[in-house]
Amino acid sequence: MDFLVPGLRHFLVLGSILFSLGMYGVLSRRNAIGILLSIELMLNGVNLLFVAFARYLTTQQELAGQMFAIFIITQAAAEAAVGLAIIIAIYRQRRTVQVDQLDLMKG
Amino acid sequence: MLGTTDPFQTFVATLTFWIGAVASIAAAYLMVVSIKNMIRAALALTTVLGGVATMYALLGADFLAAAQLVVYVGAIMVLIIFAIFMTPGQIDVPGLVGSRQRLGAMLVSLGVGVISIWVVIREPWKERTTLLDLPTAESIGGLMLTRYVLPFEIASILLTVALIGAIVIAREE
Amino acid sequence: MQTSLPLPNVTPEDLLLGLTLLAPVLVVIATAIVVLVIDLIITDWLSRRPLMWISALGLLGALGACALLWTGGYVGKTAFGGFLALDAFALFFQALFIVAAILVILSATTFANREEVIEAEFYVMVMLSTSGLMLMASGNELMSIYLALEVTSLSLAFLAAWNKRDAIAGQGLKSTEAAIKFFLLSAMSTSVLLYGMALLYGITGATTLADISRVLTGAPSPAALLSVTMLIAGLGFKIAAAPFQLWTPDVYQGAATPATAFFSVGSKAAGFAVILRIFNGALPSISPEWAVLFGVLAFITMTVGNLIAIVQTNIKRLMAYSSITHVGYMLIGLATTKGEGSSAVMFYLLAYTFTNLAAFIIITIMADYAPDDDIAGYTGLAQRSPLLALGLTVALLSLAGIPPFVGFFAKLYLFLAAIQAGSVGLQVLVIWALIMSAVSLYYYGRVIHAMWMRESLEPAPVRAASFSQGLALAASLVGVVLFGIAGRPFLDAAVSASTIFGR
Amino acid sequence: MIALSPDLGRVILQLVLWLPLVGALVVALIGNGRSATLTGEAPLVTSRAWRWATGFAAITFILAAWLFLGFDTSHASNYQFETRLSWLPFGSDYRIGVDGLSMPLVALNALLSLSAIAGSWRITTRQSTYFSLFLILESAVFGVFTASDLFLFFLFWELELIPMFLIIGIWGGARREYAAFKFILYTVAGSAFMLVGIFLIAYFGPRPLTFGIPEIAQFNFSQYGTGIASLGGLAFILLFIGFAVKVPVFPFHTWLPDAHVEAPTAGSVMLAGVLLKMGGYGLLRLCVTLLPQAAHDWQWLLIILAVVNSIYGALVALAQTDLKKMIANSSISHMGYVILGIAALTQVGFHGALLVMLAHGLYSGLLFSMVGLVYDRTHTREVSAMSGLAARMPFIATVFMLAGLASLGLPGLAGFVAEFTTFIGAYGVFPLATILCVCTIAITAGYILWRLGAVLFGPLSPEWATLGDAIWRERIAVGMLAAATLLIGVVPSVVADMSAGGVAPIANAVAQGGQR
Amino acid sequence: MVQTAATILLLPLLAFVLIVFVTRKNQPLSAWLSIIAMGLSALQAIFLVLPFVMSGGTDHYEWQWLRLLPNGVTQGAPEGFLRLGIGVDALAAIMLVVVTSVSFLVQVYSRSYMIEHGHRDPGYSRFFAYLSLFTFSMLVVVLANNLLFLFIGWELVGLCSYLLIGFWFDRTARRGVHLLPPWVAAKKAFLTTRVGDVGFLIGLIVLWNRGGTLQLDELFAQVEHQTGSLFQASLLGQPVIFWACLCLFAGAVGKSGQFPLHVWLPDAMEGPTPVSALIHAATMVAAGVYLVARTYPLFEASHGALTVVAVIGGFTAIFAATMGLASNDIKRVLAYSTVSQLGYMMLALGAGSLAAGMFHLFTHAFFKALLFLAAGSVIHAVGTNDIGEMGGLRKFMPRTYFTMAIGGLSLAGFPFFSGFWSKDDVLVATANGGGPLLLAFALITVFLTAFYTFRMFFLTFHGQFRGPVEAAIDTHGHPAEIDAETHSAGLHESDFWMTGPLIILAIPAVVIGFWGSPFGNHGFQRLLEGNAFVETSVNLPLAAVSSVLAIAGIGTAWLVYGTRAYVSEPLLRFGALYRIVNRRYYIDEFYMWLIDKVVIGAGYALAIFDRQVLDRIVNGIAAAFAVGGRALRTSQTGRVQNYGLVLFGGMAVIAVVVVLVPLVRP
Repeated sequence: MDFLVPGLRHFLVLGSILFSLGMYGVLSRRNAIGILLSIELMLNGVNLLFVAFARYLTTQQELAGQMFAIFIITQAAAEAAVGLAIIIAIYRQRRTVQVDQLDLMKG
Repeated sequence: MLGTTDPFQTFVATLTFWIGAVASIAAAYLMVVSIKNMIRAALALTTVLGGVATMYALLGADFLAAAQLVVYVGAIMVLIIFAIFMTPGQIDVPGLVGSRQRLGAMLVSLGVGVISIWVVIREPWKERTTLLDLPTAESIGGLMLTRYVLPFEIASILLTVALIGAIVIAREE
Repeated sequence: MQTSLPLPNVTPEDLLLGLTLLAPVLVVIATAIVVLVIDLIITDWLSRRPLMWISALGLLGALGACALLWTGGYVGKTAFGGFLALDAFALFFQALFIVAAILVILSATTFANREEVIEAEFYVMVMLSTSGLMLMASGNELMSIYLALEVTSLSLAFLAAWNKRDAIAGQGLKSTEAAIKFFLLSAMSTSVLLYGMALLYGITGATTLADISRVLTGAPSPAALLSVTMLIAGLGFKIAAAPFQLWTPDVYQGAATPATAFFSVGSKAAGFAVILRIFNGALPSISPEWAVLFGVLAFITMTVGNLIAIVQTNIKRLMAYSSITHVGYMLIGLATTKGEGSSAVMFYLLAYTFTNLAAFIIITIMADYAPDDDIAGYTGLAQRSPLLALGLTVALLSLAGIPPFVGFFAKLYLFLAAIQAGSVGLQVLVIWALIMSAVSLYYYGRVIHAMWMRESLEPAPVRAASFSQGLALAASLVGVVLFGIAGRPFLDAAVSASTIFGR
Repeated sequence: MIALSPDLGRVILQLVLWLPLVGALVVALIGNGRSATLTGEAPLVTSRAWRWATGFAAITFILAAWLFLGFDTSHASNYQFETRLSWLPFGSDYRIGVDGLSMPLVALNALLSLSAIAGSWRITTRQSTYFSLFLILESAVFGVFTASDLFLFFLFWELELIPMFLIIGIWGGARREYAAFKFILYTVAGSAFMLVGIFLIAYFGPRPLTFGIPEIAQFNFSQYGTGIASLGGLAFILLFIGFAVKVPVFPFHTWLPDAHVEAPTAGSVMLAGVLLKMGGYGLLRLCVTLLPQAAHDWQWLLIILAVVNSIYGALVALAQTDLKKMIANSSISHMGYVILGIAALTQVGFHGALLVMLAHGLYSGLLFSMVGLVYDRTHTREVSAMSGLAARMPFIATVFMLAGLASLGLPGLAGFVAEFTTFIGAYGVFPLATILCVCTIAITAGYILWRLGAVLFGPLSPEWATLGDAIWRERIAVGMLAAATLLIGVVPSVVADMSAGGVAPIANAVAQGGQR
Repeated sequence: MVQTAATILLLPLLAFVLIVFVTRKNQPLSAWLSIIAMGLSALQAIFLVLPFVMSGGTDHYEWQWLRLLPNGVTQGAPEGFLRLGIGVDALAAIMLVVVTSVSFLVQVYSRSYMIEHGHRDPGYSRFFAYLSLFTFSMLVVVLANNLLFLFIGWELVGLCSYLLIGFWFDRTARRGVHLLPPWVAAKKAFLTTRVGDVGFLIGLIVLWNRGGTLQLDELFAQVEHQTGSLFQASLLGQPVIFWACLCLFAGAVGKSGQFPLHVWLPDAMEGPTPVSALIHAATMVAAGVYLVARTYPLFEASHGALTVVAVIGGFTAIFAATMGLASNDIKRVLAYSTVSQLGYMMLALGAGSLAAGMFHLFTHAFFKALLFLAAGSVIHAVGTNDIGEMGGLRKFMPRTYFTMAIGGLSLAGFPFFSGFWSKDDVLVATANGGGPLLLAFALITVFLTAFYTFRMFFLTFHGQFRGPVEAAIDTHGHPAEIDAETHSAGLHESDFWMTGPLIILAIPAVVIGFWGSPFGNHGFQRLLEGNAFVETSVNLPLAAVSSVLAIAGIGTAWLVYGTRAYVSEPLLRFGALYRIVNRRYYIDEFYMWLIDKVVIGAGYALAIFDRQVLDRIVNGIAAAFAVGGRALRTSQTGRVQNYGLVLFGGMAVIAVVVVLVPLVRP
């Protein structure tokens, strides 16, 4: 039962799964906010990778992974703010936030 | 290998991991695949975020776990839920795109998932022999102002940009 | 159990050095804040006109700071524990970004005047974006690069959203659509980039590029290859390399023209700066692999860009596809993996920046005369305004690589570098690129054709909206002509800048 | 023939090269100088732009003539009046000079440009743009002929495209836009290959990296192997494609009839008279000089294309009823002789090829000018629409016939001198191919006399009974070309003394290349 | 002496240049300029050059014309220069005399001929300019001691022929079957000879490459020593010299109207009659013969070539004579006779006698010029060429009648006229070196010549005037004045300027033959061949046979045409045979078919190929790019998630390939 004991690869796999699920969400959700949510999911998957690496790896710079994760969270917040602002602006103009309806420009 | 040799601690940690992992994956799956309602999707994401925070805790990143809960769940998710409420009529619309796009999305994400999982499992990571185990908050604070002062400063610019940008874009004319 | 990690010993001198090296960035940011504050104080928008000049002066100051750093012996110094590198490479790009920003700000007057809304944010955002671009160029560490990149992305998303003319004119809501497209795709690409960085960190345990390259030797592991792929995907989005380029036409079309101009030069150049630095600085041991990848991407990119450009009728979309094509050419330079290739790409970016800005400034001017930026609106421009027609012709010819303009020289340096790499694949790629250049002459020629070979429908002459716009246009056109014929100092600069990669 | 100190010559050469460009700027700035609303009968007034442009072209011509006369024919194989400035990194310098190969072509360009510009006084729309473009074109062509650096050569080569593109596209005939695009895309596609060839040559050439033609000419590329699949063979064919489009060589010629037919008269003159020569010049100067071994390896292709070109062009010309189309196709045929002379890879063959280029430059320019003069009056180029024009326009008919006779190789005119030299040079190497090419002169005589006769002779139809002959400006413009055609035909030594020396190093290189 | 020759050469050129650039507007002055220049040339030729060569002198001068190799280079070409040169020897001197004197007389004649009803032709000056240019060119041919220079002159005379045949370029075709407008006839003449000239040019190219020079004396020196690849190398079993001579002969065939390139000469009669006399009878057409004579040592060096010359000449002689039977155009009859007589000359040369060929050329030049000028006088008076519409002119034009009779007798070979002696020489030469078949051809031709000449003569001058009054229009289309008394158009003798040359020419037509006759001690032949001349005994039987045949021919003509009114053509009773001959054996039709359907057809086919196939391929390539663009454009759907899919998908594909497939490092 040793393989059940969580090690580095467990976290990595979990992070990757979250990342791919997020990717699926990004590609399949129609609602722009839903896409934003999915992106957060992807970022969390990546964060998990960073933190897991920070714990398990041989390195001169301990905690670099955690620092990275912190900055990613920061960026996620900023991104969410700008993203939501754009979504709200779109909603004001078009009364929709479904991205597949936003195809004025193509070709 | 969890940095402890105590069987009970190991058991608890293992159990926590699996519960957290399964919950996260399940919530994430539900969020991206089956939940139509945006509020519920947001709540599902919150669940995932909680699960990830648990993982952080398991990985000894206590500060990060806290930050995850405070910043993500406390701030970002609230922001998102506000946004959802500010777009009435868009909460319950059919959640997913057309079937061809969905099929493509499935294939692509499956492909990326498989290849990345395959890679992370096969890769001979240079794992350390003894795990670092310390309260991170203090170190992080110190590092933030020493070694990582440049990213820290850039992050401040980033937040400034986000601030101005969000205000100007979202402002009613 | 340790209680805490030993913190690195950071002396005030270190910090001071770091701030010195950051001086150009700091000047830019300071100017942005000053402009923002002035804007908040002034309520009457008419008197905001000096804001443009303040911004331009501030940016000029930053340029001066660059020059001081250059002459002051700071070149090659690093600070913040190696996170920040102020080498010739960084200075080259910083100066380029500042000049581009100045030109964009000077040329944006029409646009800003017509908005009759807050204009300061535009300048502020351009400057903040510029600071992000500059940090991208000098960042020597993954976190800094990533965050700087995000600064740029968010401010560009803002700039894309900025065009409110469409909404006012009731023509549609292109700018917000452009913004959301750019924003979402940018976020997607960022997450991919981050995954790649995470893997890189996992393999090497380091985030500074120097450390990474030190650890990463020998044949790459699967994770390293996956990491490279994801970095290429993430950064390929920034530079609009196929198949990550699809956002470009829509965003170019939807955004306000000055913003598009900034998009087309700033984000692209910074993307290349980052690619050059990461791949040459951190991943030289994987260069055989990524060289092939860049070569393949180059082929796809220039082909796709060129072919779709043939059938465009909107000049901004045309320019978007043209920019994709040029990325394809530049990727050939990356695929050489040689110093010559890098310097050629840098010079190409210089050429491309000036040329594209010249074109976009004229497109900005023409926005009043050509409805929806349709090429048909340029019909007979040579009679309505010979100088503008000449300027656009020069710019387009430079883009097409016709002498004696800078685009010709840039292309030749680039292709020469590729030939010098001595690989048959690259030589074939160069032939294809040259054929593609010939094809590109068709769609650039169509604009020239409309301007010169057709009678104008409207006799009214076309003028630049303001002095500053004319100044910006003149400056960029002078660059287009001079950098080609007398481009040697700049090429030398690029060559010396690329020596930091040690190959 | 007259003493010219090297320093003065250097200055004059630079003036010749850049004065037209300065002129272009001036003409662009001074504007049209008269309203473009003249209608009805051909206006007899000239525009300010015309006067200034003609002045600049004339001064350039005088300077070029001075240079031509001051050229030391006893050292024609060396670059003279050379200027060299350090210019670009990696071995590309600003190097301008003339030798016996380029000097006649420089003079040709000066003459034809003057004639074309002076003959364009009827242009009524956007004169200043028109004349500026012609002057830019003149400078660019000078550059091609005088650059002794591959990079500089290529720069001027490309520079010439845009003026011609605009000239065809703005002042051309009904399908001008199609023709203009075809012209430029075809040429640029060809030069794409050429550029790769140049790069290969430079890259595998001497170290340190240099683009200087004399330096590379010293380099032995056969050390990388011989045969068409070797480096030299590859570079040769890449360069050849670029030049073949320009010459043009079958099957890359299809742009030419369109471009010639649609271009305005002066554009056709420059196109046929000078621009095609750039292709032949490039073949001599680059392909053969730099890659003599590869020239041997590709000789079979050259000779096949030469024969195909001359026969194909002549037969197609036979079927044309539009005068310009006929002359355009006859150009294809005559450029086949150029290829024939080059393919022989002998001193006399090269010499002949160069002379054919010069002669064809003169008489094809003249032919197009004459078609233009006729067209100005009748507004048609269709042979069947015209008849008996000689009765109304004896001068035009005379000069037209003179040009046609030169084209069909009548002794006493430039064409014969050139063709004969080519044929005797090529026969020793390729007897059968030469004989086939000689046979085309009968076909040439056929279509020239047939079509020209139909236009000029026969009863005058009443429709054309009021047309006038050429006026003095036109007479001078075409008279210069006619005089030059006659002069070279009677006293070929005016050019042959220098051109014989000019091609000698090439023949030398080939002779050595063959032994390598 | 070469200076004198150069003066003779340049005087006409000077006249040409002066007329073109100075006196063009002054018609009489132009004419006088030309005539005086010509007269001076003729005088010098006769009184300076001829005595010089008769005393055995030769002279020459060469100059470097076209540099092939730069100074100091010796490799790469047989010689560093292409040289040109003139030389004076007996052969040249004889031709010089012929050309200058006939040219002078023709110009004098033209002075009036080109005046119609008191109006000078609008192209009067041009006409004299052309004549001067022609004379200059012809003199180049004559004086050249170098094949290249000879070729230059050769082509220039072709040009002048073109210009002069098409002199009345604005005229349409005369009434009649298969008659061409002058400019078309001129074109036909030029192009037909051009075909031969291609051969000539190839010959030059071969000689230069194999013999290393085009200088005649140097080539002859090679003949003497049989050195060089001209003789050593061979092609298809023959030495190169044989092929080179054949090529040269091709030029001669074209220029001298020999079969199969004879078709242009009858049509060349569309030009003014003085032109026909000068160019298409006396001088230019003889240039082919002269060329063979000039290069005779080369021909001699390859016997095969001489045989070809003889066969072609003999066949042409009889072939053209038959065509002369069936023509009703006074000038065409003469033209056929010219072709036929040129065939004689070729036959003589081919049979091995240079002197006989040149002698016949010499006498022929005078009597044929006379005949043409006389015919011109008739045409000038009657306004038509059709002998069917003439008749009875003897009464109105006595001087013309008389001189033409002399010319006719000379042509027919009536005993003791000039033509008799030279024709006899030809027959002797044929008998000696040509074989029985060619001799038979030659003898039959004697009869035919006499017959058609006097058929033409009787129809023109005897019987009643048959021309309809309203048809009697002059060459400019003005109706002629009607003479009520004679019911014929204003027929009258030509003026002194025209009849004078006739009379002058009649003298040599009678007597010049004695120079080469046994009575003249074969002076002509001795002059030409020098010491090589071998006195042959007079072949009396042959002379008798040919005299009988000539007289029989004249007599038959008298019986058929002189004794009864000409209502319909008596020869029509030969039916199909007559028609075939009348239509010139359908050779013109065959050539037209060849050119129209084969050559021009190929041109059209290639032109269609060019536009419809090649050009379409090119445009198709261009279109393919646009099609590709349109196809790829559909990827740009405008939906952000499609873009995302491509982004991630592209990445996934790359990732899978890169990670799983060892691309670079196997």
